[in-house]
Amino acid sequence: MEETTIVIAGIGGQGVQLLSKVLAGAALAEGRHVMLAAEYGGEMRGGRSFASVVIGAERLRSLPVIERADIAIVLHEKFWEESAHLLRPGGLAFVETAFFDAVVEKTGQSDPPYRFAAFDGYDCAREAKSAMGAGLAMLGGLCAHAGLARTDSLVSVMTEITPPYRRQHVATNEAAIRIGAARAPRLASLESAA
Amino acid sequence: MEETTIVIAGIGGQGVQLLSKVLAGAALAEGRHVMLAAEYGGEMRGGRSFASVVIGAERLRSLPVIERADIAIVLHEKFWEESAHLLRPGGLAFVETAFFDAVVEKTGQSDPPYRFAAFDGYDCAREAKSAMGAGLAMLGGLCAHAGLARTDSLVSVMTEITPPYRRQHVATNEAAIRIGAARAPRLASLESAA
Amino acid sequence: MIAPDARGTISIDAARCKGCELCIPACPPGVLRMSNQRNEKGFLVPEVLEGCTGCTACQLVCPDYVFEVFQFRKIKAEG
Amino acid sequence: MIAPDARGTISIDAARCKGCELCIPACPPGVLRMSNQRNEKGFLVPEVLEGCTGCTACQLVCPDYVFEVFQFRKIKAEG
Amino acid sequence: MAMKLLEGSEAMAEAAIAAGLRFYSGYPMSPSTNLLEAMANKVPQSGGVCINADTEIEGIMMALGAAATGNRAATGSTGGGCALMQEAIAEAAISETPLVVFTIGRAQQDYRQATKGGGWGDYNTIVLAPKDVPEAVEHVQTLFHLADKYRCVGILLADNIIARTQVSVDVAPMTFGPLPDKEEWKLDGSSSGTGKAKFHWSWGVGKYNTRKPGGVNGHWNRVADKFRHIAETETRWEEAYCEDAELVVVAFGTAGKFVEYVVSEMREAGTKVGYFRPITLWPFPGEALARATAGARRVAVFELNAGQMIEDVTRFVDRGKVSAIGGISSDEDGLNIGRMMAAGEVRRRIADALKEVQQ
Amino acid sequence: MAMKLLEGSEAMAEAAIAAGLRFYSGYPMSPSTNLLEAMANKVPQSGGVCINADTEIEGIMMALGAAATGNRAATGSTGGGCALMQEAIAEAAISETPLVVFTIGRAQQDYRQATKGGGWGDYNTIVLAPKDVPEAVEHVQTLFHLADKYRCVGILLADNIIARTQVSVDVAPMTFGPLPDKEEWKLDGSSSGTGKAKFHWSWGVGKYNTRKPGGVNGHWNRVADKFRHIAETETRWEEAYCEDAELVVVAFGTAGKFVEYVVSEMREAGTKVGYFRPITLWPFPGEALARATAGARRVAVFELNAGQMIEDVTRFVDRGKVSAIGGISSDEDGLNIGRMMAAGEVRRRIADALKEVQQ
Amino acid sequence: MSTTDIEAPPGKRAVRVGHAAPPLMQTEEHHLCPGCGHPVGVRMILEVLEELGVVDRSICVAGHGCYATFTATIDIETILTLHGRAPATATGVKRMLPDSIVWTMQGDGDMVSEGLAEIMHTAARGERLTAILLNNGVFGDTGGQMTAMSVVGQRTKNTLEGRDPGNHGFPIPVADIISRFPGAAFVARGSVHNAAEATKTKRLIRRAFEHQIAGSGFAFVEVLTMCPTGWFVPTAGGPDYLSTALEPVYPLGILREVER
Amino acid sequence: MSTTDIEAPPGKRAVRVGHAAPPLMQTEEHHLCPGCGHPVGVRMILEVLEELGVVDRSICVAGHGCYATFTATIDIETILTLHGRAPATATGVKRMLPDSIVWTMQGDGDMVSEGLAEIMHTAARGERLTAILLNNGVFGDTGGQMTAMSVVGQRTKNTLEGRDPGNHGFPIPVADIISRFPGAAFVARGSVHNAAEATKTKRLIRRAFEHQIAGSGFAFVEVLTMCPTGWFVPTAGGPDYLSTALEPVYPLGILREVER
Ligand SMILES: Cc1ncc(C[n+]2csc(CCOP(=O)(O)OP(=O)(O)O)c2C)c(N)n1
Ligand SMILES: Cc1ncc(C[n+]2csc(CCOP(=O)(O)OP(=O)(O)O)c2C)c(N)n1
Ligand code: SF4
Ligand code: SF4
Ligand code: SF4
Ligand code: SF4
Ligand code: SF4
Ligand code: SF4
Ligand SMILES: [Mg+2]
Ligand SMILES: [Mg+2]
Repeated sequence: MEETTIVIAGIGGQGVQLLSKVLAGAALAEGRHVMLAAEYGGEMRGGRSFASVVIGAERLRSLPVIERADIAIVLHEKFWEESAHLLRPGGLAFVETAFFDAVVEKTGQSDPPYRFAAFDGYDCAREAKSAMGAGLAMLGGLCAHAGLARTDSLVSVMTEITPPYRRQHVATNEAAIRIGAARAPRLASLESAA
Repeated sequence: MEETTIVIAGIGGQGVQLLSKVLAGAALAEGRHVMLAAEYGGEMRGGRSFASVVIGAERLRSLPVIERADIAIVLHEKFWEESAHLLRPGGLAFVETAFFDAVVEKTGQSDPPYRFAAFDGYDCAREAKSAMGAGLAMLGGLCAHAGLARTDSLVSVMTEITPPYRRQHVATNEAAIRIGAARAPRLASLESAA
Repeated sequence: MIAPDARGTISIDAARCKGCELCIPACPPGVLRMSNQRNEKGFLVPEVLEGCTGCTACQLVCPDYVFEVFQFRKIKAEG
Repeated sequence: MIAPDARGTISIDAARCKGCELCIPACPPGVLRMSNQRNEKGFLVPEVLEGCTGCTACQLVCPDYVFEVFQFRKIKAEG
Repeated sequence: MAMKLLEGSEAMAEAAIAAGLRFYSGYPMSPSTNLLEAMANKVPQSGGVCINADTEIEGIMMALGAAATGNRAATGSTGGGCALMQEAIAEAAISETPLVVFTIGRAQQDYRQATKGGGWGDYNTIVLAPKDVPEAVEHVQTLFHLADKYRCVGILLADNIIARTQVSVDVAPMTFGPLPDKEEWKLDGSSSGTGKAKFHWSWGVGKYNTRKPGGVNGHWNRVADKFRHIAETETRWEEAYCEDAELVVVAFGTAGKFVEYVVSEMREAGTKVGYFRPITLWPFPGEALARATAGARRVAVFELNAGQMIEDVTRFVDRGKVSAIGGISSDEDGLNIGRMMAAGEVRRRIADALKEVQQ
Repeated sequence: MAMKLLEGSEAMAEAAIAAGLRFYSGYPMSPSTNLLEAMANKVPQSGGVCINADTEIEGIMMALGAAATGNRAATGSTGGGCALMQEAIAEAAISETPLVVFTIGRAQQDYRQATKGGGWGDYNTIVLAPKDVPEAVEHVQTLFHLADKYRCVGILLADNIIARTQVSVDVAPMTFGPLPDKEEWKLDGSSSGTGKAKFHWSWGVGKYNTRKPGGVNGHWNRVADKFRHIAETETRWEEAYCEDAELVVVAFGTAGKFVEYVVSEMREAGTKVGYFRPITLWPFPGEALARATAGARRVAVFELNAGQMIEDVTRFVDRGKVSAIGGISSDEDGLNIGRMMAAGEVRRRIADALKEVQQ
Repeated sequence: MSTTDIEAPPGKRAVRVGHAAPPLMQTEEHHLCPGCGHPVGVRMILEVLEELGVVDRSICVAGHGCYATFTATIDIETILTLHGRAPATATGVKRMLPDSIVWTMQGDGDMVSEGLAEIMHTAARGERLTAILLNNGVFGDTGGQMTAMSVVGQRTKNTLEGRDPGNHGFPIPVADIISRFPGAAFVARGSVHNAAEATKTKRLIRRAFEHQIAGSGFAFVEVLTMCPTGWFVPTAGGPDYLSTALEPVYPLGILREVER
Repeated sequence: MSTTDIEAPPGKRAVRVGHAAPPLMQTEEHHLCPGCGHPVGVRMILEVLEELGVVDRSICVAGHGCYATFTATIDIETILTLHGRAPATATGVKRMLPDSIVWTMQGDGDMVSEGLAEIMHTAARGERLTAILLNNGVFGDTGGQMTAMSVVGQRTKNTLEGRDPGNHGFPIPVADIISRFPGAAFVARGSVHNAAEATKTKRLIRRAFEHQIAGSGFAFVEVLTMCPTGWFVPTAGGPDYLSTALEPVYPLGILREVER
């Protein structure tokens, strides 16, 4: 497949929108074509937050309302069903460890058609001393694993788009991405565990 | 012809609109169907003032922009051409004496297709001591001659529609109508003179 | 015909007049009055008596731009 | 557990709270403070210490209709 | 039968009052100003309310408020003023508020505005275009009936000629069939505090306790279905001499009256010409037109604009067969109907079209 | 080539600036608010002026004033806000003021408003409906060009998806052919006192010293002729696989992109289906549509409304052959495009239409 | 919660002095932002209607803004009318039902940006309505843009550098303007940024309805409310922003009152 | 008429001190009613533009009313814009051409009925324009109906019994309102009902343009004008009606002036 589609889902406040921008921006910086569609119900905490990113080498053919995803980044068990519905057979569900069991349970099929991978974003964030870094760490890990974008690209886009009043978080966010990326090699084993 | 069409033309201030309403109202009071179309360019003195009245026994077929008139009441030589244009062959041009010559001259054809009648409305108005009564006198004369409406009907409609602040003119206006009507018999001779 | 002490005068473009009579009370020396003459449009038009000061009041208030106003000034000997 | 001289109390419907903290400075005796507990929506919710007077200030300023306020009144002997 | 000599505007105001109008609010604009004046003078006498609105938007929004209480209400203007009402007309239509709007047009350049509208969303408005004052008196009453029957907006599209011509006319109140009860939706405050307070809005979703199934899509689809039903059942038109006509002339409103007059005259002289006059401009009587013109070799549209109704005509009649024989026709004051609204002109244009057919 | 990740709204704002926009004025309304914000932030940086208008009417009237000075100017809103602009759009069109209006629609329920308008008089507006952000970037620039070329109003009809989707896009300034000089009409005060001061008005009659022949009718007829010319020369559309298609699906804007996607997929699977996407909604590419569908057994219109474009389709395609396969589709917030804008849904509806054909 | 569930000191019983949810709400839930001031204002209106005993003849006409979410939850007959036009719509209602209690609910954007003509004309007409303005100085609902009441220097999404009077002009103090209209019976401004002001504001709202009941003319109450989201401040900082940025431009108090 | 045609007393010569037709009129003819006050106001504007030497950068934006007839005869670049919207249109012009002298000409119906939002928002924005209001308290052009500035008791075609405040409310004194706007640099009211007031009014108009030249803010002059037709009084009675009916409601003078 020439175009890769990633969906990111979580609840308000987990940084879904930031993640999607960092991913799309990094791919763009590497010369890829990207498309990003965001959906979020206002600023409310706890609400659904969802984004899709399409990455390709040529002018994209994908529709702006995606029909199928190759990879789902799952930051929270809530709203997982929606991502599951989009994930293609054989696609990768990249799940925060904290919600991994719940997600697997919700999936409910004895033989789920996706590949699952757990990733401990919270642990990376703790290590990076980044309050909100769990998602970024997952992104770092995923990209290092799946080759969607280079770690340095992620870091530089994150740095660029952080607004002035959030500058203090840049360093810890960077740490989160890099720690996540560093743990990517461990991914393969986790993945097969699913 | 079942429907009779009368056009009335003059300049602003001569009472064209009053005349048309009195005529239409009187015909209505006598059970006829009527239609009245007025055109006047604002309140300006000296401007064109024009009205058409259609009278018939049944629900009218005539169009609201009349194409042909049976009778033209000509209060002023100005704008006569327009009435002339509408007057049907054999129709009656009922002209204020003061402008009779000018009107005939403007008509210019050696054998005009209309019948002409001069009527000295100004003289009647003088006799009635009515400043603005010339037109009403002509109307009185015409109706008495052509049987469009009874003199009493004209008088009562005129009385009815005179606004409160013009009440003082009712008596002299009535006199003008009645004097005009009284002179109608003389019309026949004048008419044939044309 | 012009009084030697006359201070000004006006010209009246009667054709434009609409007979509103606003100029009459506007004239400070009271030298304007309505005449018996009607113009082409059918309006009675004003006329000016002697004693105009050239003050421009009539011109200022006339909605129909009827008046032109002149003041008489001494002719100075030129260098 | 309730002090005998207590004048009032409140109930907190924590599920509705959105953690805005407007109630905290509104309480005249200062008996409200933010707890460490999050509700279902993920917001930290307030808790009440002893000393509530039942003044209704918290209820008045809370945008999310969280508080119910009670005053303690002497039970009068009836009949 | 009590005939009175009334100006068209006065006659329409009396017809509205005869139909039970309780509220009018408008803003002056020639040639609709006389209607406002007639309403201002007559409505209060009949016990209703007439407000001199300060803008067209305020005019229609007041009328909308009045109509939401279940009273018959109307506003009016001419095309320019009605342009400002487009948002409100859409709101009334989609919130199902029965409302009548008088568009006293300038020439016939308001057809597209009246029939297509410039508001947002999926809505239509019933548009009646009378040919003369007596018909306007009937249409006004019919429109109030239809507006209530369907909870929709009715537009009376008239013109300067109808508004200003004075005719002997009998404004007799008409009777219509029974109407649905307004109790369900009309506001008067009495449902407040009952747990089921009424809610009036174009999204039609109901209040928390009275949530409507299907949400906003459900409401909008119901409204759209209603308009489809009206489109099928409420078309009105007048036609004559079409069976064997080689040429059918299509015209509406006052122009339709002129065409009727001229075509009848030509028929008397043996010419194979017919006419078709849409009375409801929306719903457009397209099926009827298709039938009436099935045998004709040519269909000529006479309208006083650059070609507006003709677009609807070609939805139902093969466009190869249709030609425009009207055009823009305005006086220098922009209000009246210009040189083209004259029997002679109409006759000439129809004759030219006939020549083409006969070639 | 400099690709940036831009939200559609930002991309359109940058495209407008690339096209030389000097003035923008708008009022917030979802989903057009982001465009206003982008303009408010970017236009002043480019040396132009952006005013936060206090109403949609003020927004467009300011833009009209700016445009009358010969500068490229625009305003924008969504359907509800654009409803308020109808009088002004007509005024701009008939006074021949080049103006661009962004209608960031809700679903596709703005088709009729954009293409038919609710203003008064005989006018049209060029309406371009891009299918995605890159095309919107081109359309914006094209529209400024066409508005100047014809001295008319151009409407860019987009939607929430285009306005909010972020894509990698290169906003490259486009070059077009030469344009007529604006000297004749643009205002700057310099003709005042020359005896030939310029006069800007929709009646186009000129001042006393520069009276135009034919008066108001003359002007309006000239304008109407201009629109007839545009209708003949400026239609744009995209079609594919129509030659041998049994079914042709017609769709515009984002819906057109979905249809293109699904139809291409079906073609690859050997199904005899084609698609036709009007790019100019006005002028409607009717002749092209008639040609493209001449051989088809069925023409299905997929639009996200209760049936608006279909009325234009039936002007050019026998209505017996045309069916609607779209419908009202809205989120509960009314802004977005609802369940129907999904490849699966489109696929299902086209498949159903095909089944009918094959029966 | 029933009062009997409440543990009281010996010899005393618990008396409920305030309901959590205001009366006349079909649900207490709403989706407005944390720290939003609107719900506080709406609560007071509903309480006043109940206290005055006019609920069963009350009709609300609301404009578009975040507060409009309550049109679906207050148990009061409601028209959610077009943006800016509530005063005109309410006029039509009141003229048809002179005995009803008609009130409008608008924000600063709805009333003073889009609807300035309507509110002014309605006030000038002396329409016997009660008009409530929930003024947060911003278009909250569309995400925080400048309104005609945003104060000088205020940062919004389309005045990123702050409202610059040289470019964007000055805010319009609509209540002060209307307070000079002979058709207005009562004009006042309150705030909900603390309990004391909220208490006073409720009294102002009550007075405004009393004027409508007495038919003495147009009654108007502006209520300053917090919009932390549109002001880009933390929720707890809302009251402070209100009192330092808005209140100096919109001072609190009764601006006009005629005899009832 | 050439001055040499004028007979002068001996030793004196005639000097023209006033042209019949104002400068910058392409024709002196107009079709306004006898006794109409508008032409007097328009004359003064044109004279001021000439005196200030700004003609060749002047642009007029006019609304719809009887005065609009002059849009076709004044030799000033003109936009005849939509009813009520002149201030908004003029804003667009001025923002694109900051060095031009942009002025609006509106009547009371155009400005205060249809266009109240536009004039208020533009004034609040402090737009550097000169706005002229020709206030005759009536819709003259449509035949004499009530506007938002018709005075209490005034008889119009849709208030046949006189404007009744109980039903139709009170007039809106727009100049007084704007005079409290910080964005306004100059606000004044004059009249043309006699020569003395007309002279003063011309000075006010001049000042208003001087403020625009200085860029000090929004400049506004209301001019009371006679409409004998719409007042249903004889032409000669116009000035008297103006001074007894309108002037008490709209007192003459400077209402606001800031430093230039
Ligand atoms: C005609 C129209 N224009 C724009 C909008 C979009 N709109 C909806 S709410 C709103 C802002 C309301 O602001 P305000 O009244 O101050 O309420 P807040 O959200 O701040 O409480 C706007 C501009 C609309 N609904 N209708
Ligand atoms: C939108 C719109 N509504 C109504 C009109 C009709 N109209 C034209 S002039 C006018 C009255 C103008 O009154 P005013 O501004 O006071 O001027 P006056 O004639 O009194 O000098 C009106 C209502 C219009 N042109 N446009
Ligand atoms: S003011 Fe002018 S128009 Fe009026 S009467 Fe005097 S000269 Fe004639
Ligand atoms: S210039 Fe003065 S003095 Fe002379 S006529 Fe006119 S008003 Fe009278
Ligand atoms: S005010 Fe209400 S919502 Fe805010 S923190 Fe306190 S209890 Fe929670
Ligand atoms: S009722 Fe008063 S004292 Fe008790 S918690 Fe609330 S604010 Fe504090
Ligand atoms: S945006 Fe502002 S007004 Fe709207 S809900 Fe949030 S805080 Fe309240
Ligand atoms: S109607 Fe009034 S404003 Fe109009 S021209 Fe006549 S007098 Fe002047
Ligand atoms: Mg607000
Ligand atoms: Mg006026």
